[in-house]
Amino acid sequence: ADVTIPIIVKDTTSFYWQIVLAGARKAGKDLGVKVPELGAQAETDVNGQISILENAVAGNPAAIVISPTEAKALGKPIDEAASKVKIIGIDSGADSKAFTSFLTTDNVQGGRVAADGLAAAIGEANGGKVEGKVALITALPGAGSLEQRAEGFKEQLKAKYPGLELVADKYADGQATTGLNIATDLITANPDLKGIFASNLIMAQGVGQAIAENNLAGKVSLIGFDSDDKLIKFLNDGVISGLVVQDPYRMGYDGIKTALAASKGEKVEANVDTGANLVTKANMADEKINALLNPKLD
Amino acid sequence: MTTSTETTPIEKPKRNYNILFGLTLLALLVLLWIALSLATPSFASGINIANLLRQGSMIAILAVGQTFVIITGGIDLSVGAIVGFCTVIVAMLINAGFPVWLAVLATLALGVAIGLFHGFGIVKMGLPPFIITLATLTSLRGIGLLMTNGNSISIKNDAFSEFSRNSFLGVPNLFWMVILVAIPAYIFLHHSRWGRYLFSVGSNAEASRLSGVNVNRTIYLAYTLSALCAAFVGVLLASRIGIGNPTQAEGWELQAIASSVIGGTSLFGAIGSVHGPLLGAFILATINNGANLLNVNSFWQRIITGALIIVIVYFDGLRRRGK
Amino acid sequence: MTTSTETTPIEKPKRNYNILFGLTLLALLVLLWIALSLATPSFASGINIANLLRQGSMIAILAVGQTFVIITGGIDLSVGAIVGFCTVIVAMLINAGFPVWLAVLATLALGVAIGLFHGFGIVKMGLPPFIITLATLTSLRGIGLLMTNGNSISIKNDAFSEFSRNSFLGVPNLFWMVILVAIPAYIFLHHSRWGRYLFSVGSNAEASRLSGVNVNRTIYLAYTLSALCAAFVGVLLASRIGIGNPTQAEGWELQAIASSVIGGTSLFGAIGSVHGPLLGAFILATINNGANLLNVNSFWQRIITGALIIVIVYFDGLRRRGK
Amino acid sequence: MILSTLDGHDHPAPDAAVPGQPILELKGLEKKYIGTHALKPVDLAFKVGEIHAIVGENGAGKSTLIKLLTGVIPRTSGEVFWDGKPVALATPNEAIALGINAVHQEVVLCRHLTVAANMFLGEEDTRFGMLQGRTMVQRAQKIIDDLGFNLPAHVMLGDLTIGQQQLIAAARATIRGTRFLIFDEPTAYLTRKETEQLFALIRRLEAEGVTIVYISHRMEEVFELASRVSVLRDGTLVGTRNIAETDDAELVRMMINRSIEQIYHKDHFEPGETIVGAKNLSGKGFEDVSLSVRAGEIVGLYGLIGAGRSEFVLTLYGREKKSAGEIFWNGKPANIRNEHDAMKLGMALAPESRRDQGLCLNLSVGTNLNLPIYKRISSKLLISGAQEKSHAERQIGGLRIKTAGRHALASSLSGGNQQKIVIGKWLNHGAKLFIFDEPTVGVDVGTKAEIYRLFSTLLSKGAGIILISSYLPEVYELADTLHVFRRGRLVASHAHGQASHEEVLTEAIGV
Ligand SMILES: Nc1ncnc2c1ncn2[C@@H]1O[C@H](COP(=O)(O)OP(=O)(O)OP(=O)(O)O)[C@@H](O)[C@H]1O
Ligand SMILES: Nc1ncnc2c1ncn2[C@@H]1O[C@H](COP(=O)(O)OP(=O)(O)OP(=O)(O)O)[C@@H](O)[C@H]1O
Ligand SMILES: [Mg+2]
Ligand SMILES: [Mg+2]
Repeated sequence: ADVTIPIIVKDTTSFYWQIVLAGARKAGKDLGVKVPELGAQAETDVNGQISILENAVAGNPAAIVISPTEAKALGKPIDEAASKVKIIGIDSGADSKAFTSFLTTDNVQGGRVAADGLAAAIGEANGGKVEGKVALITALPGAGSLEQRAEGFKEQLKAKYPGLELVADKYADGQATTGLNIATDLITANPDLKGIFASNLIMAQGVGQAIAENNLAGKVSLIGFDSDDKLIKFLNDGVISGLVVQDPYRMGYDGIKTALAASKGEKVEANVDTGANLVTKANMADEKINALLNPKLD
Repeated sequence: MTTSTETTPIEKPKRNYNILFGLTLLALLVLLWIALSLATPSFASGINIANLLRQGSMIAILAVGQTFVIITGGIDLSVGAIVGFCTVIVAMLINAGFPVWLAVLATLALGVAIGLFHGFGIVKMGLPPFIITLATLTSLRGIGLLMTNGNSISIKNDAFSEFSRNSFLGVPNLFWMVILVAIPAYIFLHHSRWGRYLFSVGSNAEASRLSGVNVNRTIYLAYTLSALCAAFVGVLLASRIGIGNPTQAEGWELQAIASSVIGGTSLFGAIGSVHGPLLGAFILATINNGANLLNVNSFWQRIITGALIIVIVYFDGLRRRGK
Repeated sequence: MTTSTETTPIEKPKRNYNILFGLTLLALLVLLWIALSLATPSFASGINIANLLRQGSMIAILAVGQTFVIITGGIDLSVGAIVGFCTVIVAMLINAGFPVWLAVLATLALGVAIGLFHGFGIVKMGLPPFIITLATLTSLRGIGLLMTNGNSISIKNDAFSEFSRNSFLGVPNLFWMVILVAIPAYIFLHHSRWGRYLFSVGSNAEASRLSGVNVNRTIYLAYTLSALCAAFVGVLLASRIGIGNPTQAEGWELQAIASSVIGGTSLFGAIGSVHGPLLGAFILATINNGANLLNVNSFWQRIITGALIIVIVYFDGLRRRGK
Repeated sequence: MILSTLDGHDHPAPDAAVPGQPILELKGLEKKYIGTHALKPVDLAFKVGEIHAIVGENGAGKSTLIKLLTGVIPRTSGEVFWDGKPVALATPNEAIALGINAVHQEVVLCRHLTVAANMFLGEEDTRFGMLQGRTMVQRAQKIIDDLGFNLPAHVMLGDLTIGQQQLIAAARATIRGTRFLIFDEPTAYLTRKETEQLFALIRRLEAEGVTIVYISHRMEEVFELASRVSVLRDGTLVGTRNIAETDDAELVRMMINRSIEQIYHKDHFEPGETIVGAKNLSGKGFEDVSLSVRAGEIVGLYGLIGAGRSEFVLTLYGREKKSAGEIFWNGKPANIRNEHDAMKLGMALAPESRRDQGLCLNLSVGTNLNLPIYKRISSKLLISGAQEKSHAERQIGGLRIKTAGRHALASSLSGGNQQKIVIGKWLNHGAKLFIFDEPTVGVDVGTKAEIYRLFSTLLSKGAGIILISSYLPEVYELADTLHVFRRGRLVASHAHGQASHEEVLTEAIGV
């Protein structure tokens, strides 16, 4: 293929972004486009992503699909890149008006959905009473999307669930084990803890393990973000009450598709919302949800 | 002119000194525990003590392995990466249907192979330990990611995952594993000749060599033991979090080194023990556990950890110099 | 009194040797560049060379500062954290309306203060460099997070952000900054008495003390310079990413140390140069840049980086021993 | 020539202090280490322009005294007067500023710096703040040449042998505008020729009115140089004598509180089978050396610094690779690939540099003494604590190693006592062939005599000994066969007492 459209994600080592890349890869195959898969080594590595963007521009591609790690920081570099090639944004925004098109999951909305899910789960476990102590565990500080999820979650708690008291707002260091340890200690310190929101995949795995370890399934409700085998198993076992699931595969696929169209000068939609859905044991068999939970990777 | 040799007060023998030093770090740890018990009722609960033991276990084992390497004057930056990588290997093997014991043995064997590779790089290729283990760190994470494609591998064997959750005689299995490592490690380091050789190589490799110590073999040994400990921790971590994921245990090498140094190991080699790193690891675990129980803001928690490390090592140094 | 002591075969003076060594790492770098130019047309393009220079710059400056510390036999693990912290400080100061020059100066002064603190910890409190700088690493990240509450601070001064993007005489400003640091650093290390004292303290602190060298002041100096370089990189990074964020530059300390060691610095002290770490940093940057351009899978990229580090340091060692 | 102007620095010339007046006075000077009372209150006065020798057993406190006078360590109590005024001497800088300099017992220089950089360390030449590297090398070279030390100034110090490093240390101390210069066993690693050069240097300094303190275990040096001599025993000043009013025997008696009738003790044994033979052996630093050692004999190797003796024995011992020739063990060709092979055959090597090759300084005395025999005193897995203790204590007692105990760190011992560990560990091990490379460096007379007696014991048990020494009387008196090395070649061999000192020296220098 002569046409090259690189896709730059936030963190190649995370499963979520691998699904995005899988979608992009599929689109590349379907459309006959060469899709270099690039990305920083960690979601906090802003400088690394800027370098990768610079390198990608140097390769004279037809267009670039990017998911900015940091809205403010990537603004200028994207403006600059956009003066040479068309830029399509996915997942998260940047302080730049130069995006030709923008396919987003609204992470703030995702946080709200999580709050709703947690409230529902606590209500169900306590005979309808939506009250008690809840906690938020964020994988690591300084990652834009995680901050947005936290923001939406806290906003929604305040606005809609005055009975839920946020007793702890903790940051881990990106390690499942740390999430596990924090959750264990929170449960020890607050024996009446009702719910936890673990705002990304790896934290949900760690916190899920803590709940399983202490046999608290049903007593402490857990809402996670994103999904993989392990979390689906937790969902089935009742350890996790719900998962907020985005559509990363579609983001990757449509990102490339839109970029190709834009590079040919076709008119593309400026803003697309790919949505955030709450998956529970009840709806996980739905066809649409099932497709989200089990994206066709190759 | 008949003054005979006046008997000078005999200096405390070095060994006792070492144990005393261990004891006083222990005193510090106990002090921390007492303070925390007073500050928060949940600290002294049985369940929390069990959690604490579990939380410190893995770094403690890594720190013991790391100490062997540091005593020879080297450093092993790869242990975190080995842990992550080994969670993947053991998870894949178990999911592929191998019996757990075989999967574990194979993973440990892989750890030995990595350690031997480090020894080879240092002894035969003449690379600085920092460089060869940094290279392994980078590469192993890459290989693990390649094997899993960034995904976590969910381990489909509940018995395996249960192990790290359970206790035996009221003590968490994970802590039993620390004992399982620490006792042979103690005997090895302080009561076997290979232990002596680790110290002598770290103190003066040339003198050891001329005294018939096989310096190369000693270096192989140190790195192999460190990697073996890391592989073992990899197995334990896989059991604890129930997944294989190559990006786990990031930065644990620094925690292990820090535990070791807090426990009195000298980064210039030839000074170190087994109990020191264990205490170091549990001091760090206690700080984190206590901060969580007290619901200290996560950011403050970092600041306090840094400050406490300085204070602990400072007072420890004072006491040692004072003697 | 005529000849008595037999003259030993006179060895090549160390200085020439050093320059030659520098040259050959340079040859390696050039070789990498030629290979990449042949492999991908975009490598040799002006825009890519500019990118490459920009990408290697910050680690290069950190590596130079780190080298001063390593030459004294120490280590500075805090540089990454200082970088992150200083992005926050400079961003806050600029946003608070201070003129850029003042904000930058104040940030640099903060770097000096952190370095002095390290010196104080090592000299006065007797802490191992590893411990005091690890503690600062942890605490500084915490303080930065506390100040920003985990958010990024957007810098509201376009001129400041532009600086790192612009070029002067066709060379990116960031690379000019490397030159701005490297030339005084070179003169300082190789042609001033303080540079000489860094080496002498790293080689034999006791002998230096007996010769009247102020060992304590030398140690203060080394850590201050390292922290100053880190603060300067913090300013540059803030300009490059346009935000202040305390979690940035994570792991850069290891990259800086690796660059320094690849450039021939010995972690046991007393051996090192200024050009070595610069070459080391740009070799690492080239590997990453090339892998991106060649569209190497990012996992493979890690594996290759690890392998190349081994190969480069191995051949470099061979050549040096061969001499 | 006035040395203080030799380097072009404008150091204050020694002011016209009256010769014979005290320049440095100690009143009740005392030093306690934890567990060791190294120096008990000492009163002593050094006079302007004298050469004052200090002698005493290993561990008597000589180096401690020197370290106190040069500000290296703080004193426990007492006072020091310089030119009649009390001085604190708290830092090396203070001592240097007064004009007090020392050549310390262990060569304390920076191995990673050049000879020139070491000579000017702390007093670099700068112009506009820039180091004048080339000038310093030239100046250093000139100083070295003037002193007659034929050494290059631009090489790394670590590339020189210890003896050569010692010369550099001496040269360095003399250029610092000094008024009071202390030599702590400067000749330990020097051959007779270099010793003469050093003595010439010392006499020149004396003529300039510099006060010299000279520490040595070699009595004839004391009598050759000094005008007065003080004796230390167990940290106590036993007495001070004018050199004209005392003799060898009295000093030795004062030092060790008993007399020795004979230092060079030698029993003759009927040589047995040849243990080891080198045939046309070549390697790094030596060429085409053939010699053999039989059971019951001492083979001495004499030569100047850098003659290749150490390299030769290191090659025999498998530490260095041979480039040509053959080694025979018990008459059969032996393939010695490393030190371990050599040890297994039955060789033992006590190397020349205790700091670099001989000791693990930050490990305990006991560990150092047992290092070669851990295999033997371990059961399958564990070290036998009882044997570890008994072996260590046997050597500590037998060699009279002055230490707080076997758990004390080797670094806390005095120089001579450290040397005893290097020898002691091979006595524990036992062997057929003992190679001693400069075994009595820094060892006091009493212990020297004991070490020589020990040689006899080893020989009587059927062992052979290779003895390398740069101290001619020692090899001359003890060796059954004396081989002379020059520039890496074996140039002459003599049976015991066959050639005179002068002949041997001439062969070694090769004029
Ligand atoms: N740092 C130290 N800590 C404890 N004891 C020490 C230390 N340094 C020296 N000593 C002890 O002080 C005593 C005097 O040592 P010193 O080095 O002055 O002896 P010396 O007379 O120079 O002997 P030698 O002839 O062997 O050099 C010895 O018993 C020695 O073990
Ligand atoms: N590290 C080194 N680098 C270069 N040359 C060396 C080194 N060590 C020794 N030599 C040289 O090898 C030769 C033999 O030295 P060796 O030490 O064997 O002599 P020696 O007769 O034992 O003298 P010494 O009395 O100094 O021990 C000398 O020319 C010496 O300068
Ligand atoms: Mg002495
Ligand atoms: Mg020699």
